[in-house]
Amino acid sequence: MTDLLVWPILLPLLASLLALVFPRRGDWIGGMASLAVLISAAWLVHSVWDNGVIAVALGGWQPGLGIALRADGLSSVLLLMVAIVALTIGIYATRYFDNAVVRARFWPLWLLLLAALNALLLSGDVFNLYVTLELVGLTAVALGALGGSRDAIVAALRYLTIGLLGSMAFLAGVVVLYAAYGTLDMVALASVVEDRPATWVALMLMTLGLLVKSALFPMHFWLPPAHANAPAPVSAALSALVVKVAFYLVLRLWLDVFTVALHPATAWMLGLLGAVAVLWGSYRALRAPRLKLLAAYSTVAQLGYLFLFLPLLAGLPDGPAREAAFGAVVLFALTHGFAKSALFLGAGVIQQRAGHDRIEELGGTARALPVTTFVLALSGIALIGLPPSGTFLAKWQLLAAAVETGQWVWIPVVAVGSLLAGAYVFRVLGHAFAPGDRDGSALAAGREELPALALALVATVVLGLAAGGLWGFLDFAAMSPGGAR
Amino acid sequence: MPDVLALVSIALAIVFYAAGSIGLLRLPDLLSRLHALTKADNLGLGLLATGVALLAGDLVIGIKVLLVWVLVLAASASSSHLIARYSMQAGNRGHGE
Amino acid sequence: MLATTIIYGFAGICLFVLGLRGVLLHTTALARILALNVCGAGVFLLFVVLAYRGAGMTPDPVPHALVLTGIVVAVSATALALALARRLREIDHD
Amino acid sequence: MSELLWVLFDLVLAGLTVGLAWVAVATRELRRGVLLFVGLGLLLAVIWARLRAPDLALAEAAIGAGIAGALLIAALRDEIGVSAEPEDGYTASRRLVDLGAIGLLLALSWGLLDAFLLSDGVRLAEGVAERLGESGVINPVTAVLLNFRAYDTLLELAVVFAAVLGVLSVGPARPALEAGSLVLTGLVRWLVPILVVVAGYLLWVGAHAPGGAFQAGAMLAAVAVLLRLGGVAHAGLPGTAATRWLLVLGIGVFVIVGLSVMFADRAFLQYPGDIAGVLILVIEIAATLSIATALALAYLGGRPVGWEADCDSPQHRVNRGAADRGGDA
Repeated sequence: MTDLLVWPILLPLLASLLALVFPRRGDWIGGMASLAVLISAAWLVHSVWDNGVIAVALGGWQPGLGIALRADGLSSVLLLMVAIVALTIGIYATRYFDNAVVRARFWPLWLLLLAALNALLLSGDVFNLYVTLELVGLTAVALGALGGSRDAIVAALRYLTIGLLGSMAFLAGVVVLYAAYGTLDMVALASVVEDRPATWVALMLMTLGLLVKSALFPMHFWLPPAHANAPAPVSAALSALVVKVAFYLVLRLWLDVFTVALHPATAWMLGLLGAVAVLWGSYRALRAPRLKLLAAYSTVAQLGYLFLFLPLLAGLPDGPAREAAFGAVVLFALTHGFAKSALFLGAGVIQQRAGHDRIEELGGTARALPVTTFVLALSGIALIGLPPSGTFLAKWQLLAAAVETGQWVWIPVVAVGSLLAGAYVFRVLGHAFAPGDRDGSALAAGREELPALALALVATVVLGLAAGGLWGFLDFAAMSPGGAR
Repeated sequence: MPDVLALVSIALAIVFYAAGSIGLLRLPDLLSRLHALTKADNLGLGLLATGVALLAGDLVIGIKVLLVWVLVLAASASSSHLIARYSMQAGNRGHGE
Repeated sequence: MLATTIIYGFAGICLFVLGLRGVLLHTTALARILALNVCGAGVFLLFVVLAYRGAGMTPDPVPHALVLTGIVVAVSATALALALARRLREIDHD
Repeated sequence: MSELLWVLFDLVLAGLTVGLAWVAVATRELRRGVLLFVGLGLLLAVIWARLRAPDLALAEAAIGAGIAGALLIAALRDEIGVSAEPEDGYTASRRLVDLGAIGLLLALSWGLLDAFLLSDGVRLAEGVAERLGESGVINPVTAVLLNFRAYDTLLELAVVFAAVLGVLSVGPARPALEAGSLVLTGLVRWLVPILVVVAGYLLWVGAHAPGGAFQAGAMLAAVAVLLRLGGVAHAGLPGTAATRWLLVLGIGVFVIVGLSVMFADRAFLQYPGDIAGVLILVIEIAATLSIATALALAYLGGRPVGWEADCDSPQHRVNRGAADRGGDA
């Protein structure tokens, strides 16, 4: 059963090799591999549901000397999201890249990114995390540069530099941890860390590195150009998955490994940055001239919400309220993952049909591309946080936790952020429904529009309705200090 | 006795290295700098290698060290030649750079 | 603590910080890549200092293996960054 | 040598390294920065030797200074006439960065000092020494790299693979150099076989002494660099299909070995004790070839001629020009 853990990593890795060697079979190899990853991820979720945390000591060496892979509720549910989103984006990509040569460049990198994301989510070792972070970073940069335009290359180069800087900071934190505690295994670390300077400095360096990678304000500046200039399927993955796993690591480190060093003041500071990110990102999204740029700034804002949860989690005592808040942050991350990838795919369809994605000139889109316009509307609902989307429930829990802990200051932030989100979503829809001189078939191309529609429906309807099950599932996640892991 | 020989050899190597470095810094033009550098360093490295081989007192290590020296000789001779040739092609035929 | 540990440890910290500062202050791609490599070298030096346990003891091999991994990762990232920088220059010259 | 002399030596070496790094990072002239950086790599190799890390000294000299230096120097040629931007005075943002740098310096010193005070200094060293006998090799660094933490090394190969995929997708390779002078071609002809032998030696010796796949791979890549400098356009790489196979060989063999032991009711990468040494050697040989190929392609700086000739079916070839401009509309 523990073998389950290696498949989500090895399947896409092997497929990536095959896709390079057999460049003309890329679609087939990629599709099969994505499907297999989805099955293995679902299987993994199923066995975590049955058995709780699963771990495997790679090479048979005891973790510490060797490296362990671990899956709990949090990592397996994110893994499932990655698998679903990746499969859907993959289907879309076979149509989006209409040129066989570009597709031959896309598939090996894409499958490698999938392997890297899964490896990061399952890793139980802090140095191994550094390697997976680099792997995610390099593949994401290479994919982002696939478009080949000057803007895309400039953005990719900046993304790479900043990302490497973040990894270096993370690695410096790993040095301090190893110097102090003599182990790299996360469970072993969780049981020995003490609340003292070495831990604080390590945590500061690692968090700084991850904040850069998860683009928290004011380290968000690299994100909008990188996400807006990449090809649409890549933008979708960057916004929905790549920044998300960096945030996952922040959660993991703070709530699971370094619980003893989690001081309310630090959590407040991150929450404050999150609040600024919500307001600033939403404002910039409202002012964005292009649809993909809007989506990218909206990512900055939505990541801000995730960080708002940190001071709340730090302020809540163990118990149902804390579990509810934890479930909410995961639900928020999941919903955003689906909604944002749907939005980017929709934007890609529009960009390819119209030749541009300037919001002011979207007139006629609703008539020419009704399904895509519906996708924009659905993902907009999730981004604003209207019922029945998962975001609605998550924001509800966020507000409840703010009341419970007396942290009233976040409530206006959420309110203003949601209003701004409503404004930018309706700005897009307003232009899309405006009359224009374009027309077309009701369904532009099934392989393009249906994947986006599926993602948007998951974000708005499925996650909202299935949220109850999620809360039950995350019980397995180690939420108490010291952790059940 | 070998130890004394080795130390003398290493000390001589240091003298050559120092001379080569001073030459690199003080001589007026490219060609004479190259001259100072390669001559002094090749001999210096040779003496150093001899010293190290004597200290190690092992034939196999001695042969390896000798091989290193020969490779460095080949590399430094060819690279100096390339630098000089490039500089001639670029129009420098003597003093100045 | 050994004098060697303190001396090279501080040198490692200096390299890390110098590199970091260089990345933030430079704007040319190549200069930033150089600075990143210096930054990485600093972290590697810290790892090796951790491994060193004095003249009479065998060093801890784990940090050595980690640094070997790190060196290869750094050179890979450098290669990708240089390829991107070159592409950018080509686009600008056309 | 007395204790004090060693301290003096350490101070000089560390001081030189920091000084060199300072100048390399601060200089406005890129050419100077790159050359100083290569020098820095060599100094680091000396430090690794001083701190009793001979495996790293080899790797640093071959990869950190050697291959990275070759990549940077080749990049310099692309940027002729470009200098790092002039530094315009002491602006507010500069001051902020400097302040942050000093803060980071103090914080890191504080954290590490505390860490050293807390730790007993043993860490994982004893654990490795205890289990070394079961690893199949005698060199403890190789044991960590290819057995205890083999998974890290697998992902590291994936990082190399990712970087080279990126390089290949960014653009075409640099145009080849014209054939070099007689002395250069002569030297290349002379050195190539020696380097190949050295690479084989490093690979073989890695099991019990400093060396291994990464050092050997870098050595083979150095052969490619030399060939390219000597005017050989393909730098010794075989045809497109073979090169692709070489690229994936390392990861492929690694994963296949890991999975085959897993199907024999063990954990992934849990080699049986009696054949661990052989399996490690097989993995290392494959990894060496892949690393060398990847680094050679990285040195070419992009797709070799004809790299994508077989990517599309014949009727689509007409659209080739469009492909090179990328897929984004």
